[in-house]
This record gives sequence, structure tokens and C-alpha cells, in this order.
Amino acid sequence: MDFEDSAEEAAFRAEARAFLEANAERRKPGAVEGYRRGQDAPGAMERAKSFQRRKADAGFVGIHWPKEWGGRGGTQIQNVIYNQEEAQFDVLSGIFGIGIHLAMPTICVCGTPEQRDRFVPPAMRADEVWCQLFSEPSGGSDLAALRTRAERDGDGWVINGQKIWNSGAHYSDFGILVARSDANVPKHAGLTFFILDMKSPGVEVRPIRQLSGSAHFNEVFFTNVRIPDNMRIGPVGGGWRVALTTLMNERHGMRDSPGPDFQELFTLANQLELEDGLAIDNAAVQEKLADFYVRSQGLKYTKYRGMTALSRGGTPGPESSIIKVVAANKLQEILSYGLDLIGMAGPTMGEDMPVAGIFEEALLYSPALRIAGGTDEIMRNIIAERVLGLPQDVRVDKDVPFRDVPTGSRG
Amino acid sequence: MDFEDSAEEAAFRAEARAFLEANAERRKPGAVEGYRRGQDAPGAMERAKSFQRRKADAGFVGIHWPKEWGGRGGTQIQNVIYNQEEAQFDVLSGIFGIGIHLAMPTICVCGTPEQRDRFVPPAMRADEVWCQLFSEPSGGSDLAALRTRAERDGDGWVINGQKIWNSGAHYSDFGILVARSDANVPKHAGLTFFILDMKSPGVEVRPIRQLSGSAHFNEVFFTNVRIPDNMRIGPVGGGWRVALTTLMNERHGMRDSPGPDFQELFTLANQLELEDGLAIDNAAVQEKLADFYVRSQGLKYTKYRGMTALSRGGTPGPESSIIKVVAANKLQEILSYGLDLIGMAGPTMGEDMPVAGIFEEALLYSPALRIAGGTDEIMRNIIAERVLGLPQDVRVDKDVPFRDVPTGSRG
Amino acid sequence: MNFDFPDELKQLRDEARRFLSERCPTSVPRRILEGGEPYDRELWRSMAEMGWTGAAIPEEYGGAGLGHLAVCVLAEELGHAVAPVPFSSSVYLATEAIKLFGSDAQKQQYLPKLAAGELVGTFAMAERPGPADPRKLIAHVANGHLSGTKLAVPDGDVANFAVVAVHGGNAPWLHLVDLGGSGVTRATVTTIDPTRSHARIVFDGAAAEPLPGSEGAESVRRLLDCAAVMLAFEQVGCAQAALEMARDYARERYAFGRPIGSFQAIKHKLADVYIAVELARSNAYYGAWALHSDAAELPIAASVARISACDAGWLASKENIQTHGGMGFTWQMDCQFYYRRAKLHALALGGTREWKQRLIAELRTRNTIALPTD
Amino acid sequence: MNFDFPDELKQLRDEARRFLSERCPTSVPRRILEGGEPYDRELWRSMAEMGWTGAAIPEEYGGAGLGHLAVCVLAEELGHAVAPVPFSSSVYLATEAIKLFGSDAQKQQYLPKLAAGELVGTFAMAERPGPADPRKLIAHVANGHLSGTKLAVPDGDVANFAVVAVHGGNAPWLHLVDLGGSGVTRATVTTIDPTRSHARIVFDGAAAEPLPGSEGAESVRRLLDCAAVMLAFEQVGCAQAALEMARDYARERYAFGRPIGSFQAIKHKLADVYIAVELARSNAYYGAWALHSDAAELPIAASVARISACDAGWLASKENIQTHGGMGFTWQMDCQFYYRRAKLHALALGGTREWKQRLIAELRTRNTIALPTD
Repeated sequence: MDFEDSAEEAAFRAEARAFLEANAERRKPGAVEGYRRGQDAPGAMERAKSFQRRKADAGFVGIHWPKEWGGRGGTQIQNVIYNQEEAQFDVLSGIFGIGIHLAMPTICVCGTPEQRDRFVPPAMRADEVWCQLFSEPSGGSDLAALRTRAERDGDGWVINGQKIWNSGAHYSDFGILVARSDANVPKHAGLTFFILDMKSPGVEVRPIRQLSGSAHFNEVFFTNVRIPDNMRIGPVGGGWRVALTTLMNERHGMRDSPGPDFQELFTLANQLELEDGLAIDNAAVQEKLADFYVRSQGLKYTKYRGMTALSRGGTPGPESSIIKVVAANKLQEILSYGLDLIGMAGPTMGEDMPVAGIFEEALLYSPALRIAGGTDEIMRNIIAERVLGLPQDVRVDKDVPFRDVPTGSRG
Repeated sequence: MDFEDSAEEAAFRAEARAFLEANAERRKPGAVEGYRRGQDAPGAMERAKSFQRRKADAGFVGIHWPKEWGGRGGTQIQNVIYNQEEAQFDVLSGIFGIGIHLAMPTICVCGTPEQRDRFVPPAMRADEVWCQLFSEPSGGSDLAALRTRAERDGDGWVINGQKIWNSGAHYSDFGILVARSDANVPKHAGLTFFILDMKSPGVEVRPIRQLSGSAHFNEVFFTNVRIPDNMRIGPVGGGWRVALTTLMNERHGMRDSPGPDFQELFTLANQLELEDGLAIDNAAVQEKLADFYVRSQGLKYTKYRGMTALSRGGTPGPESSIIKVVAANKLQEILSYGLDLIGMAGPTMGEDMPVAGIFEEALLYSPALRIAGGTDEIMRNIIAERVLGLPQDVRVDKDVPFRDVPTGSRG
Repeated sequence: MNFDFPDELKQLRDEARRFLSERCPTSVPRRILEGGEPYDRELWRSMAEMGWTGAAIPEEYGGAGLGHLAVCVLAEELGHAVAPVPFSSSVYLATEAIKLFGSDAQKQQYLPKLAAGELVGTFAMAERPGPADPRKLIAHVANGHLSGTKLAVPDGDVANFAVVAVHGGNAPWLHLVDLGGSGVTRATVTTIDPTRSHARIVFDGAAAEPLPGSEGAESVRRLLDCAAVMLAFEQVGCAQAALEMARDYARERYAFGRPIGSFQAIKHKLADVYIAVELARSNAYYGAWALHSDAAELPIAASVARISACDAGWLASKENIQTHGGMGFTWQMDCQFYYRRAKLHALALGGTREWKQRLIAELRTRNTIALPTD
Repeated sequence: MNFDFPDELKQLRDEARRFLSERCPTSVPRRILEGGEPYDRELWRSMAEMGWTGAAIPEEYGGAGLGHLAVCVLAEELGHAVAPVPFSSSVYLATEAIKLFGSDAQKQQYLPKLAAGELVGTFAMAERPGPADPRKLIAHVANGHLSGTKLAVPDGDVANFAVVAVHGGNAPWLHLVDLGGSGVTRATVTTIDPTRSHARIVFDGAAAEPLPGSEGAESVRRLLDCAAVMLAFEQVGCAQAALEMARDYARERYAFGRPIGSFQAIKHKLADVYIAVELARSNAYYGAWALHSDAAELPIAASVARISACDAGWLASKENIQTHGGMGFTWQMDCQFYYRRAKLHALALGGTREWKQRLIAELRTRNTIALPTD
């Protein structure tokens, strides 16, 4: 039992590090990781694209993809190792994540060889950027309840409707889209999956402003948007199975939450003067710190268990499904407690606040992390049903035609 | 805004206190309130009965009952005031609670004048003791799913089946019983309510031993037990409405949980030496104490709000519905934390442990308090549906004949 | 037992709710959030005309003389409406400080104008991150001139004057400073809740007038206790509004073919919020009783009310967002107002850790009083 | 990255589970709960025959020489079976103390018999309610004779000898005492978990033999750290078993015409239990790694593993009862075994408050190590 790389893993790690040292800048030590602070910086996209090209040429895009996809034919653990190393550098691969981690695997698995050969190479080099068009205002956690219509029209399809929670529509060349091609069958049966050229006429993108003030998501409206049938992925009415392939790859489970963690609270406690000495000397603060540390370590070593499975060529066990819900709630508790310690001066925003103002900033974006990519409630359902094998809730929407499923005044 | 009695209330309180001083012994100050410690003491029943007689003769039983029931014709707040005073004395009125608070009001409201005049006077003087026969193994939180059968037979009924969670069947003269008289209608429609003479042939009582080792509950089995029709309360098939009358009177809402509370933890913290001084001087202990104090006070003043409504001749508001679930969970958290402080020596049972061993004792009985009289889950449903007006869960057992309602291998 | 507000104050509460539901829907805090104004001056004026700003000011000083209980019911409604007005700064703190510690001349000079809403006052204390501990203050007064820097002063950019807490030694600890005068530099700061404006204020030998009664650090604590009770009602109102918003949405929003409010995940979540709000309300009542009856246990009652209100506000406002799902964290939805305001309130008079520590200290000095009995 | 147990130990775990499910169903702890025996001697003997008691004892001393990781996997299975045997006392504590601090002669004398299960050892430390702080011990040794009173000594009534912690000053802090010898009075005490017997032991000048390596209070802490890791696995096993029992009941028990496991109130409750158990398991792995590799951060890893395991055990065992409803708190149901045992474990080596305080102290001394990175 150890945390060491195998010889092969160590060699690969050295290779990855060498590439990164030559092509990117290390993060400053102790730099506070805000929420998408980097992506909002000027010129970010250009820098991201040029790095992505070099990364692809060096064989670090699609590391664990089979060679016939254009990948390196490497292992999952090599992928993890590269990401661990990349995380120490100031790069923005995340912008291309939807194309690389979601769209391309879906096209490769469910699409035709022609579709694969047309789209994968430019996506890997960021010559074409991708976005996702799944969620709808009426859907929310009930993703399959989407209403955007796809109607047959000669050799193609006409799309009308609206999507939401889209990232990057405004800079994307293509999007993966799920639409309802038949409302007279139960909801999962009437869906079809498409590739949409985002420059098609009738596509309108409107940014959604978040509580935090920034706008990382869009609404996308479709008015008689035409899609040729050769841009369809999988059979007509088979869109849900294709979408599930995409969602599998999303691997919410392993996702952590950016923002203040134990280390930031520990730093704060070492700075703050309380009534009777440093916060770190106060037993009440120590107890809270200990609770957060134990949870953070639990997440860290749960990820290590998953990585060990990958390193043995397996897949992470069910325990990985706990990570997102624990991380998002821990974040909200930590920032709330940090603000409580800062006290009367706490409400002020700005990098001159303790720990670079991360607690105040996180207050405004943290609610999204308990919702986006699967709400706490959905994650607990998944654990209860898929991991513990508890029975499904009563489903009133299952065997009825979609058009007959009850909907409320709030959609 | 004040906590004072009105002139009338003060006068009544004085009268009650005078009666109690003359007929009972004050509890020792600081005496730790265990769970039913008193009721298990030898000779408890005799002492309880003789006190109940004097209490009834003095007009302190059925204080807020109308005169025609044989009550005092007083007010709800007088009832509360008497109970506040009685709580400071070492008496066991609780043994007769089912008869006085549940059975008699039900009989008076839903029964005939003959039934009322036959049963109320002896119950008030504890010449006849009552118990409740509602819950069944298959029912649990789903009370109306009871299966005990009541079949017509000439001028009476024949009862077969089993009840559970009964208190006092072994010393009771009568019981109030709900049974299923028709399994071919939906579950709430097929019930009938009876008075059962506990000495009837075919009634068998078996005590249920609890986790704590003591046995405060019984299973009661019925084998061809006959009940004359004049012992039926309300119409055939109208048993659920009668049972609801009983359950109303149970007023779970206002019930608190016996055992260690803030005061006991505070006492413990003032006794225990930690690594660096008294526990009460440790900031972590102080923070926990503060959390518990705030919750205890919140409950206390929530009760005061309810009493104020009573004192004005009204009924307590919906806020009273929070008391049981908050009190039961607070109890379990306090005892767990108390034991944690006692540490390595903590597992030992016995009155020579800190605070008379109340923390160790409560560990064993506290789980029952989150379940008996409405589980946490049922209490939250009640708050969500009746107080907040949220819609019912999907009900698959509602409009089908009871015999067709699905049941699992565990009943 | 009469643990409730008198009927006339319940009428006042109903009037306040009617007025605010018409005059201060959420479009009003939204205007302040998005626009340039620091607060809704029109609303403030009408509140003054109705006598709200002077509710607890004796009639002899031009107030309505209704006492603290009246301020408590108004505070609850203002919290429910997340009203963007300097009520807490001017009424719970500035007015209260002058009432508690001011000379008769000072009362004559300030209270009538505060009652009329012509003057807006505030309270300046925080100098650095950490607890609101008066003994740690650095700001000081030397022959009538005050120097020091105060952070995140609520309404500091719009108030006419401030009650400034300083380390007073044997002299008074609270001083009146005209914020328009010389030696005062104020810079508006952005906070987690832009619907209530804040400023950083640097005092550099600003003319300061002592509140003669404010001797000893205790007087600062006393002011915080009084304000904490009234603010607790504002917090309860805010939490209640967040709960109602979540409840209404859960009834109307459908998923999987049924209202989301029919799922126990939502039902029990909102039941827990209801529990927290009712506990906070009961504890706020206790605080109101102690404030109203000038009880010796005010420090205990104020701490209990504040801790309970902070917990309820945080839980109710964050779970309101959670109940709304994706829409909950959008700018267009109103969830943000309760979330921002609840946390602002929770920091305003110092965090709960400070108050818990103080609560236990107070209980230890007089633990015969007010231990939960039944 | 190889953060998992080697395959041969996974096989050992499977064998242990098969053996215990057949040899130690819940009827076994029930027999101890209701009967007179202090523990299941037969079961103990078979465990010894299979080499479990000597798993971590070097072969030169008659053990299997499998190391600590083997004890960890066995502990998890014994916890799952709530086995009524003195394994934790004899293996995690007595054996470990001799391995850590014993002379070669002492190892020669004790380890082979401990490995063979012929000797049962235990650890006696607690002298009064409060933290397990060696610096506060009153028991002492004067020229080879030990005096003091030890409370709630696990298996104190059945163990042949005890490792007794005393205030050793500059001399050793841990001593071997023959519990059958003179000057030793033991009285069986009832605890919250009668499936594991305990005794109060009075030492009155009992012959004591020092463990020469146990100098300084640190050696006692070191022993507690090692034991905490192994016990954490027993706790995780116990919590896992409680979760499985609740899950199975929730699938089979119907209410309102459907399995109670289809209600989100139960689903999400058990999801939260699963989360706590998996966090505890991951942290226990961390402890196992530190123990196995004799890492400098053992005190940190042991604290994290213990705190996490105590939380998981309490949550899983009380919510298992809650999931069972009324049947859950009856004597006839098995829920009680996990509930009693989980709390017993949580107190055995001192409560979590003590360990949290220590964890932060350790992190402050070497906070470069082991801070959560990703």
C-alpha cells in the first residue's frame, strides 16, 4: 500500500511535466483558486487555443482514447497523472472540456466513422470549439422532460425551442443537441440527438447573469433552425441512450468544488486575532477546523481509491459518487464559517480582504455548485438507487405519452 | 408582554399548589429526570391510584372538560397551570393519561351519553384504568393499514388479530380498539372503533422488551374475542374518524423529551477536568453548550407561545408541531456529546457516573423518542403538508380496496 | 402568561405589511441592486411620515413613544420586504445609542430629527477582521478630535452622522461625529449585499462629541445587545420571506410529472427551515420581552435571539436557492435578495461565534436566571 | 498510485467474512448479551487457530508476520460481525504495546502466547471521567509495585494481564501487570454494550514490570495512535453492517402500499449514511498506510481515521434504528448491537473532542505534511 507511481507512471509523469514546463507557467504557490477567475481574463481564449494545439501535437489530448479515434492509446491513470501535473500550471484546458470529454467520446461511440473523422481532429487541436445543448427551463433535474422540437423536413430536420445552462455557445463552432422528435411516446422514447452548427441561421444566444454578477451560462433559442440528417447521432428516437453516453463521460462524481477549503480556513485562523489570542489558538475554531480537515481528507483519499482502480485498468468504485455532494456542501459551510470569523468587516468584497477575499467571493457562486451538474437531491437519489439498490420513487410520468405528463404553472 | 399569571390564573395556581402540598411530595431540587424511573418503582400503581382519587375529588381531573362530562368546566390554561405545578411534585398521573386524555374525550365526543356516563366517572377516579389498542406490527407509521379483523356475529363482534406498542394492557381494565370491519373498501373506510373489556377471554398480553432492557410496551393478541355491539363507538366503518378524535387529543406536538438537557450538560461541563482546565472553560465546549441552550430556549418559548394562546382561550398555533422532533433529536445529540466528554470512562452504567449516569441511561432509551408517537419523518410530513401546505406524496394505497394494497415480505 | 405582542402592535404589523407589499415589492431592492442610488429615499420618507423612524422615541422628543416592541414588529416586516433603507443603522443603533447614553441636550438636538427621518445616523465600530470586541479598538479621541479607520460602516456613505465606538479608557466610548464635517473621508465599498450601501470611513481628527453615559466597554456591548434584538426580528422576517418563496415555488414547479413540493426531499428540507424559523421567532420574542422590560438577562436574551436568527436566515435563504434549482442562482430571480441580506445581517453585529462565547460567559455569571426549565 | 490492500489480504478478508458469517451470526453477540459468559471462548480459540491473534506478530515470536494491514482487514470483519471477543484489547493494545516498547525477553515471554490466544491482554488507562490525557494519570509505580484505580477496562475481568498506563515521570509509563496476581482487585461493571465485558480494577501495590521503551507520555499517545487505526477499521465494519441492515429492511418493509426504501426520507437518510461510511473508510485507509509505512504523520492519520470512524458509526447505528421504526428499539431486533458497539468504540480510546484538539495541534507542528491538496 503506497502513494507512489509505478515505474511506467513515473516515466509518463516526467514526460508530462517536461512538456508543461516548456509550454506553460507554474501557478504561484499559495495562489487562491477563485471560480473561473482565469477564464474571464482578457485574451484567455487565444492563450487557451494556442496551448491546446501544442498539447494535442505533444499527444496529451485524448491520452486514454484508442488510436483509431486519434488518441494516444494510453491509460486512464496516465490521463489522471497528466491532469494532476497540468493542475499545477496556469492553463485553461477547461474551455475545451465539453468538446474533448463529452462531445467527441459520444460521437466516437454512437456516431458513424465519417462523423468521427470529420469532427475529432479539429476538436483536439481546438480548431473547432464545442458546447452542450441539453438542459431546458422546463427540465431542470428532470432532464428527459425537454421540449425543444425536432421535426422532419425532407432530407433534414427543423429545430424550434429553447435550451439553458449552456457554457460557451457564444464562442463555440458546434453544439451537441437533444430534441424531442415525437411527443406521442413516453418521454425517454421520443428524443433524437444531433450535431448543431452554431452558425446556423435561427440560433440566438443570450447570456444568463448569475447571482454572482458574472455570466458563465447562456440561454440558446432556436427558430426554424435546419439540421441536415447526416448530422444526426444514433437512430431517430434513440437520443436518450446517446445522451446517457455523454452524461456517463461527465463523471460528476469525481468533480470537486473550487474555492475555500481547509487550507484557506487554516490560513485565516492563523491570521485572525480573536478576543483572547489568535483564532488558531481557540478550541472552538480548532474543533471546526478538525471537522473540515477530516472531511477534506476523506474526499482526497476517496479520490485516491478511485485513481488506484484506474491505475489497475479498472473504473472507480461507487464511492466516487459521494464526492460532488460532499465537496459542494463543505465549501458552503467553510465559507460561511470563515465569514463568521471575519465578522463585522466580513461583508466587504475585494482581494484586500483576508485570504484574498475568497470567502466573500465564494459566498456568491457557491450555491450554484450544489445545483449544477446534479443537485444534492439528485446525487442522493443516485447513491440510494444505483449504489444502495433502493427502489425508485413512484413514477407518474413513466408510461404515459410525453404530451400527457402533468406540468405546473412554473413549467 | 410578560410571563405573569392573570389574577384568575394566579388564584388557580395557588389553589392547585395548596392541593399538591397537602397531597404529594415535592421533587428534590436538581433530581435528574430519568425515563419512567418512577413508574418502575415498587408500589407505584397503588400510590398513583390513591393520589388520582384525591386529585379527582379535588376537581383537578378533567379541569377543562365541560361540566356535563363530569369535568370542572375550567379553561385550557388552568389545565396547563395545574400540570406545571404537578410537574414539581413526585406523582405519577401519567399512568392514567391514556384514559383521561385519550379514551374519555373520544367517548364523550363520539360515543353515546350512556357510554359516557358509564365510563367517565370511574376513569377519573382511577377505579378503571385504560389502555390504547391502535398500532399493529404491519402498520407502523401507516396506522390506518391495520389488519386486526372485527367480524359481525349476531348482536356483537368477534375480534382476531394483534396489536403492538400498547402501554399498560397488563394493569388496564378497558382498552380503546380500532379494527378492520371491511377489507373490500379503501383502508380508511373499513375501520370500526370499540371499547374492549381487557378481561375478555381470548385476550393475551405479552410484554415487549426494549433495547434499554425495560419493557414499557406490550403486544396484545386477540383470538375470537367477543365485543357486544353497545361497546362500539361511532358508526360501523366510521372508526377512522373516531380514531382521529383520539389522535388529536394526543397532541404529540407539545410533547417534550425526558432526559439530559442543557442543564445536565452544563452541570457536567462544570465538573469535568479537561487537558487544560474545566470543560466549561474550553471554547469548543462552550460553543456546543451555546447551540444546545439556544435550541432549548427556542422550545421553551415556543411552548410559551402556545400557552399564551390557551390562556386567551384559543388553541396553540402550528409552531407547536416542531416541538417533538426538535426535542427528541436534541436529546440524542446532547447525550452523545456528554458521553464524548466523559470519554474512556463513559461506557459504564450507573448512578455513580457523572450527573447520576443520565447520559449513559438516555443513550439506551433515546432512540425510542424519535419514533414513538410519530417518527421524525412523519412529523416532518405533517409540518410540510399541514403547516406549509405542500402537496401529499403520491399515494398508491388510496383508492384501492385494502386487500389489494401491496405489502412486502416484512409486512 | 402573555407571551405575545399586544393587539395594537399586531395591527401596526398588518398595516406595515400591507404598506410594504404595495410600496416595497422585490422590484425595489432590485432597483437599488442594479441602479446607482444607495437606498430608496422615497420609501424612507414615507416610513418617517408614518412615524416608523420615531416609533421607539419618546413623544417628548418628537417620537411616537410606542417603545421597542413596535420597532420589533416593524423590523420583522422590513426584513420580510428586504427593504433597502437605513432603518437598522439609524433606528436600532444611532437612535438607541443617543437614547441610552445621550445628554438631554443631545436628545433634544438629535432625536426629533431622527424621528422625522431628516437625519440618518449610523454606527461605526469594526476596524479589522475579527470579533467586535470594544476592548480591542484602536480609534481614539484626543481633546474632542477623533481619529481612526472604520470598515464596512452600514450606510456610512449616506448617513449624516455616526455614533463611533472608540477605546475610551475612563472617558466615554461612544462619540457623535458629523460625517459631513472636516477630518472625515468616506469611500463607498461593495459588499455581499449591494441593496444596503456601506462605506469605509477614515477619521483624521474629526470633531467628536461624547455620549456622556457611554462609559466603559460595557456600554458598547449594551448597545449591541439592544440592536441585536431588533435586528433579530428583521432577520426572522427575511428568513420567513425566503421560506414562503421556496414553499410557493415548490407547489407550482413540476418535475417528473408532479409538483416538486410532493417529494420528501423538498418537503423535509422546508420543514427543517420552518423549524429553524419558528425557533428563531420564539427566541426573538424572548429578546423583545427582555428589551421591553429592561430585564437583567438582556445580554442572554439578545445572544440567544441573535444566534437563532443568524442560523435561521442562513438556512432559509440558501435552501430557498436550492429549492429553485438552476433558476435559484440567476440574477433575474429574487432568491439572491434573501441570501445576500441574511448573510449581511449575520455579520452586521459580529458573527455567531462571538455571541456564543459571550452567551456562555453571561450564563456562568448569572446561571440561576433563565436556564431552560420545562 | 496503489492506495488499496494487496490481493492476498483481500483474500484474507473474504475468508474472514465467510468464517464469521457462519460462525458469528448476530445470535452470538445476543448469547453474550443475555447469557453469563463474558465473551465467546470458542470463537476466540478458532480465531487463534487461524492465526488472527498473531497476524501482526513477527514469525520469530510465533506470529503470522502479516503486519498491521492484515489486522486492519480482520478488524473490519470483526466489526461487521460485532464479534464478542477481546480482539481489540489483546491485539491492538496489549500486543502492540509489547511490540513497541517491550524488551526482547518480554517479547519472547508474551508474544508467542498472545499469538496462540493462550494469553488475553488488555490496556488499563482511564482513572476518571474526562480525556485520556496521560499527563493527568495518578496511578504510579514505586519499586516495582503499581497502585491506582482504572475504570471501564475492556475485558478487564477476563484478561490474563494488563498493560497499565501510569504517570511515569522519567521512568517508563507502561507496565505489565498479571491480573491474577496479588494486589489486584477486579469488579465486573455493566456498560452500554454488555456484549463486551468490562471491569473496574484496583491496583494496590501489584507487582509490575516496566516496558522499558515506554518512556514519556508520548509513548502512551503512540500506543493510542496505533490502536486507533486498527479500531477505526472495526468501527467502519460495524457502521457498514448497520447500513446494510437498514438498506435490506427498507427494501422489504412496506408502508402506504410501497417499500419504505422508495421514500426519499429513507433514501436520502441512507445515502447520507453511505457518505459517512465511505469517508470513514477512505480515512481509515490513510491511517492504515501511515501505520504500515511507519509514517511521521501517524498521529494525524490516526486522528483523522478515528474522528471519521466515530462519526460514521454513530450516524449509521442510530439511523438504522430509525429506519426500522418501532421494531428498531426492541430487544428482539439486532439494531441494538451496532448502536451499543458503535458508541462503545467511540469512547474506548477517548472521545472525538480530544482527538480533534490533538489533530489540530499535530497539524500546527508539521502543517506542511498531509494538508488536503486536490
